[in-house]
Amino acid sequence: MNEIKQVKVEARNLTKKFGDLLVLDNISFDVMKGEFLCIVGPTGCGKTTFLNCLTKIFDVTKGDILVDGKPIDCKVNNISYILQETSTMPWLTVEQNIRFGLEIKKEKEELINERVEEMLEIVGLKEFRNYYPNQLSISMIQRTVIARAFATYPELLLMDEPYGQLDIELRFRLEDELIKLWKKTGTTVIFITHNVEEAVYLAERVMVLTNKPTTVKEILPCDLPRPRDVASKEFVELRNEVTDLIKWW
Amino acid sequence: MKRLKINKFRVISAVTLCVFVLVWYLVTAVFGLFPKTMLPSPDSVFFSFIKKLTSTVPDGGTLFEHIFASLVVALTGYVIGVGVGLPVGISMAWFRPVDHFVRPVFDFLRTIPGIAWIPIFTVWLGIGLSAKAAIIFVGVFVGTVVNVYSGIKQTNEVHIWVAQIFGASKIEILKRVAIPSALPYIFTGLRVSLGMAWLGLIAAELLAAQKGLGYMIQVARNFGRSDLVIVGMITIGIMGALLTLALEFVERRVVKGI
Amino acid sequence: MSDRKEKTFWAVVSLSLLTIVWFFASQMESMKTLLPNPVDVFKFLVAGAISPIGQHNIWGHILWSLSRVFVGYTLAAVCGIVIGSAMAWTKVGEAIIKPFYLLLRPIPSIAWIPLAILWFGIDEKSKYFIIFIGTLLIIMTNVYDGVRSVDKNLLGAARMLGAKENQLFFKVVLPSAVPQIFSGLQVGLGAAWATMVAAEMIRSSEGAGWIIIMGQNSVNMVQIYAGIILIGVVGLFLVTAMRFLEAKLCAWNIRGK
Amino acid sequence: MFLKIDNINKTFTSEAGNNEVLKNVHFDIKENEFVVIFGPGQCGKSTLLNIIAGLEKESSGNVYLEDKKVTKPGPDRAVVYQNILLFPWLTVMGNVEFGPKSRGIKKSIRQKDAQEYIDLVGLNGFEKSFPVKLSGGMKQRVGIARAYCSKPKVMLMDEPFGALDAQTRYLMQEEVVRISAHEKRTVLFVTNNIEEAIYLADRIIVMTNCPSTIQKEYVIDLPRPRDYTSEEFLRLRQEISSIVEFTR
Repeated sequence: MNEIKQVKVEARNLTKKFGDLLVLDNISFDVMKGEFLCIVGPTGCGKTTFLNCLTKIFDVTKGDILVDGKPIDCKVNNISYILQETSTMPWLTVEQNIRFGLEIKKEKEELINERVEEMLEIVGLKEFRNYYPNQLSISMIQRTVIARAFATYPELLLMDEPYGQLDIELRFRLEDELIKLWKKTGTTVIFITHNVEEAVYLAERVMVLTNKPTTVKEILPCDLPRPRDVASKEFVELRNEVTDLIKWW
Repeated sequence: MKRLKINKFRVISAVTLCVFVLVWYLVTAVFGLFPKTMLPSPDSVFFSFIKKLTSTVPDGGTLFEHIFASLVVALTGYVIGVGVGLPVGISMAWFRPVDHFVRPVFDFLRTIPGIAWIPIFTVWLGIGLSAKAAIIFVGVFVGTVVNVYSGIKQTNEVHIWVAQIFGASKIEILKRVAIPSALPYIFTGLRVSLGMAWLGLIAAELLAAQKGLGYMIQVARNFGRSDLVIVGMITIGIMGALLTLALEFVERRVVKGI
Repeated sequence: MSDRKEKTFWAVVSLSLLTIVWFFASQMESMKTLLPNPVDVFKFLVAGAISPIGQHNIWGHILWSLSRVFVGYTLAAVCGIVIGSAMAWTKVGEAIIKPFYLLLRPIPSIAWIPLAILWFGIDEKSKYFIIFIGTLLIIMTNVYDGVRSVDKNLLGAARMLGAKENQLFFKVVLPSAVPQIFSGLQVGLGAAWATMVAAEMIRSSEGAGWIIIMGQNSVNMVQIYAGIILIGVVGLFLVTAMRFLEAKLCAWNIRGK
Repeated sequence: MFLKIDNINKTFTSEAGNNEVLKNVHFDIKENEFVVIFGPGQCGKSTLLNIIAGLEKESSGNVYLEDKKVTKPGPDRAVVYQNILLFPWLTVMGNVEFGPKSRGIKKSIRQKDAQEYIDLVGLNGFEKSFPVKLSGGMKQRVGIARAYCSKPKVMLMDEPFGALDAQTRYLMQEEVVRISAHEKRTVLFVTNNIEEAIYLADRIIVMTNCPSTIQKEYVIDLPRPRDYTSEEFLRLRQEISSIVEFTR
C-alpha cells in the first residue's frame, strides 16, 4: 500500500426526510479509491435508504454526493449495484442478464461478448448460460448477479446485504470469491451488511451507523492480514468491538 | 400403489359422467318427465348436432357459417380492443400525468358492462359488424387495461433500481424492465379479455344479429328447439375453450423464465 | 393521506373535463342525433328520481335490479363456496365435480339465457338462474384455487399443535383461503351485475337494464345515457362496498403490499 | 430413556433416483436436556426433526418418546420453524392459544395460560396484533410462545433463527437461554451456526452432510450465560470447526 490514496466518493452532510420522518441525519464521510468499505448498523436503521440516496434513487433532502469531485450521476459514472433480494431479471437467461448493464451503457457488440465470456468463466456458469434464473439454484443466481455487476468494470460497486439470505457455507464461498474479484479489478466497494462477522472479514474499514435517525457513529480501520481467520483472537476482539458499538438492547 | 389410486379417481369421474348422461336419458327419452321444448334427450342433441353441420333450418345458416360469422366479429373486436388497450394501460401505469387524467374516467367506465352500450352502438353504427365489434371492444379494452396496468405497476422496484444505476432512462426502463416483467399479467389480460370478447359477442348476437352462434340459439329458442339451443351452447363453449388454448400456446412460446 | 386528497382532486378534474368535452361535442351539428346534451341527461335523472319512468321511479328500478342480483348472487356465493371447497379438499369430490366444472366453465353466462327462458319462462326465476350460473363458476374457481393453495406446512403446524383432522378444514384451510374467496366474491359481484343488465335488456318490464332498452325502443338517447350512467354508478357503489367489507374482514391480510 | 432415536434411516425416492439423507442415526436424549444438532449444508437435519415430529416417515428405525413409539404428529411434541408458520388470520393471542383450543380447553383457562407465555417471551401488549404487523424477531417469539403453550414434552426447533438478521439472532439466543432456564423442557435444536450451537447446547451432536450420520458428540459444560470470546468458547469453536469440512 505505498501508492497515495485518492478520495473516490465524498458524502457531504447527507440528510434525508420522508415527510416529517428524519431518516438520515447529516452524514459525511469519504471513501478512498479502490477501498473496501463495510457499513454496519442496527436492524432497520435505514441502511438501504442510505445506499439508495448515494445513487440518487431517492433524492436526498440536503447534502451532496461527489464522485471524483463531481456530483454523482448514474448516466455518467459507471456504478453497479448488488442487492439482497434476487435481482436477476427472471425473463432473461444468465447470459442476457450479464449483458444487461453493458447493453444499457450501449457498449460495442464485440466488447459485450468478450466481457460476457470473461464473466461466465470467472463465476463458473459457462454451461448454464442459456438457463433462466428459475431453473438455477440460489447460489448460481447470486453468481449471475455478481457477474452482471462486474461485467461493466464498475468504478464503484455498491452491495446491500448481498448474502443475507444464503446459507452459511455458500456465504463463505461467495465472500472469498468477492475478495478475489475486488483485488483483481481494483474497484471501489461499499458493502452494507448487518452481519458483523462478515463486515470484519471483508472490510478495510468498517463504518458503524446509529439507529434512526441514522448518523455515523464511528469508522474503524480493519487491517488484519488476509486470508482472515474468523476464530483468531484479534478477529474476535475486533468483531466484539464493532458488536458493542451497534448493540441497542 | 400411487398409480392405482389415480386410476380410482379417474374411474369415479367417468362413472359420474356416465350416470349423468344415463339419468338425463332416462328422464327424457324413457320416462318423458320433461317436454321436448324444455329438455331434449341426449341422443336427440347428438343427432341435431350432426344434422346442423349441413342444415340451414331454422335460422338460415349451417353451424359452420354461424361459427365463422361469430369468429369474424369476435376477433375484429378483440384485436382492436387489445391494440388500443395495451398502449393505454402501459402509459397509464408508467406516466403519472396520464394516470391522473385517465384513471378516474376509466374507473367509472369500467363499471359499465359492455352489454349496456348495445343501444348506443346500434344507434351510432347500425346493427352490422362494426356495432357488435364495438361492444366486444369495450369489454376487451377494459380487461386488457386493468391487467396490463396492474402488471406494469407491480414491476419489482429492485429491477428498476438495477437498471437505473446502470444509467437507463425512463423509457429504456419501461422497454427493458417493466414490459418484459409484466408479460405474465399482459397474457392474463389477453386471456381474460378473450373470455370477455366471447361473452360480449353472444350478448350482441342475442340482441341484434342475423348470423352467428348467439343468433342461432336465440332463433332456436323462439322455435322451442331446446336441442338446438344446447347444440349452440356446447359449440360456444368448445369454441371459447379452443381460442383460450390457442392463446395459451402462444403464451408458452413467448413468456419464458417467469 | 395527502395521497388520497390528490387522487380525489384529479378524479374531480378529469371527470369534469370529460363532462365539458361531452357538452361541447353534443353542441356540434353532426352529433345531434348521437350524443344528447349532458345537462338533459342530468335533468332526466333528477326527474326520474321523483316521478316514475314506466312503472317505477329510478329508485324502484334500482331496487328491482338489486333484488335480482341479490337472490342469484347469494345463492351462487353459498353454492360456490360449498361446492368449490368440496372439489378442492376431497379427492372424491374433485373426481365427481371437476368434469362438470370443466365442461360448464367455457360457456359464457349469457349463452344460458335462451335455455333459461325455455326452462323457467320469462319471469324472475330465469333471471335468478342466469345470474346464479354466471357467478357460480367464477366464485367456484377462486374458492378452488384458494383452498388448494393452502400452505401444507401450516397444516403440519396445526397438526403438531394437536388439531384433529376434522378440525383442519375449518380452522386452517378455510381461513387461509379467505382472501382469495373474497376476491372471487368481488369479481363475481361485478359479473352478477353485468349479467343482470343483459338479462333485463333481453326480457323485463323494470330495472336498470330495462331503462336502457326502453330508451332504445322509443329512440330516446337521453334515457339511454341516463340508464348507462345509472348502471355505472350502482356498479361503482357495489365495488366500493365490497372493498370496504374486505378491509374489515381481512385486516390480517394486507393486500397489494 | 426419555427420547430415543433408534437407528433411523431415510431415503427419498423420486424419478431422479434415490437420495439417501439419513444413515444409521442413533442417539438418546435425557429429560430436560438441551441438545443441538449441528451440521453443514441442507441435508438431513430437518428431515430428522420432521421424523421425530411425526410429519415424515422414516425408511427404517424407530423413534420412542417415553418408551412409546412415535407414529404421527401430536401435542406431546412442538415444533418451532425457521419460516415461523404463524396463522396469519389469527392474532398473537389466537396463535398462542391455538393448541389448547383445538384440544377443547376452556377459554378462561387457556387464555390465562397463553397470556403467561406471551409475557414470558416479552410480547406483553401485542396480544391483539396480527402477524403482518410484527417484525421477524417478534414473530419468532410468538412461535416460541405457541410451542410452549401447547405444553409439549419435547421442543423441536428447526433453525428457528436462520431467517433473522445477526443482531436479532444474538438477542434471540439470549432469550432462548433465559426462557429455557425459566421453563425447563427437553429441547432438540437444529442449526448450522457453530456459535449458536456452543452458546445454547448442553450437548452438541455434529452431523455430516449427505447422507447425514453422527460424526461426533460434544458435551458443553460452560456456565451460562456464555461469553463468545472466552478462551474456552474459542477453543471449542476451533475444535468443532476443524472436524467440519466447510469452514474457512
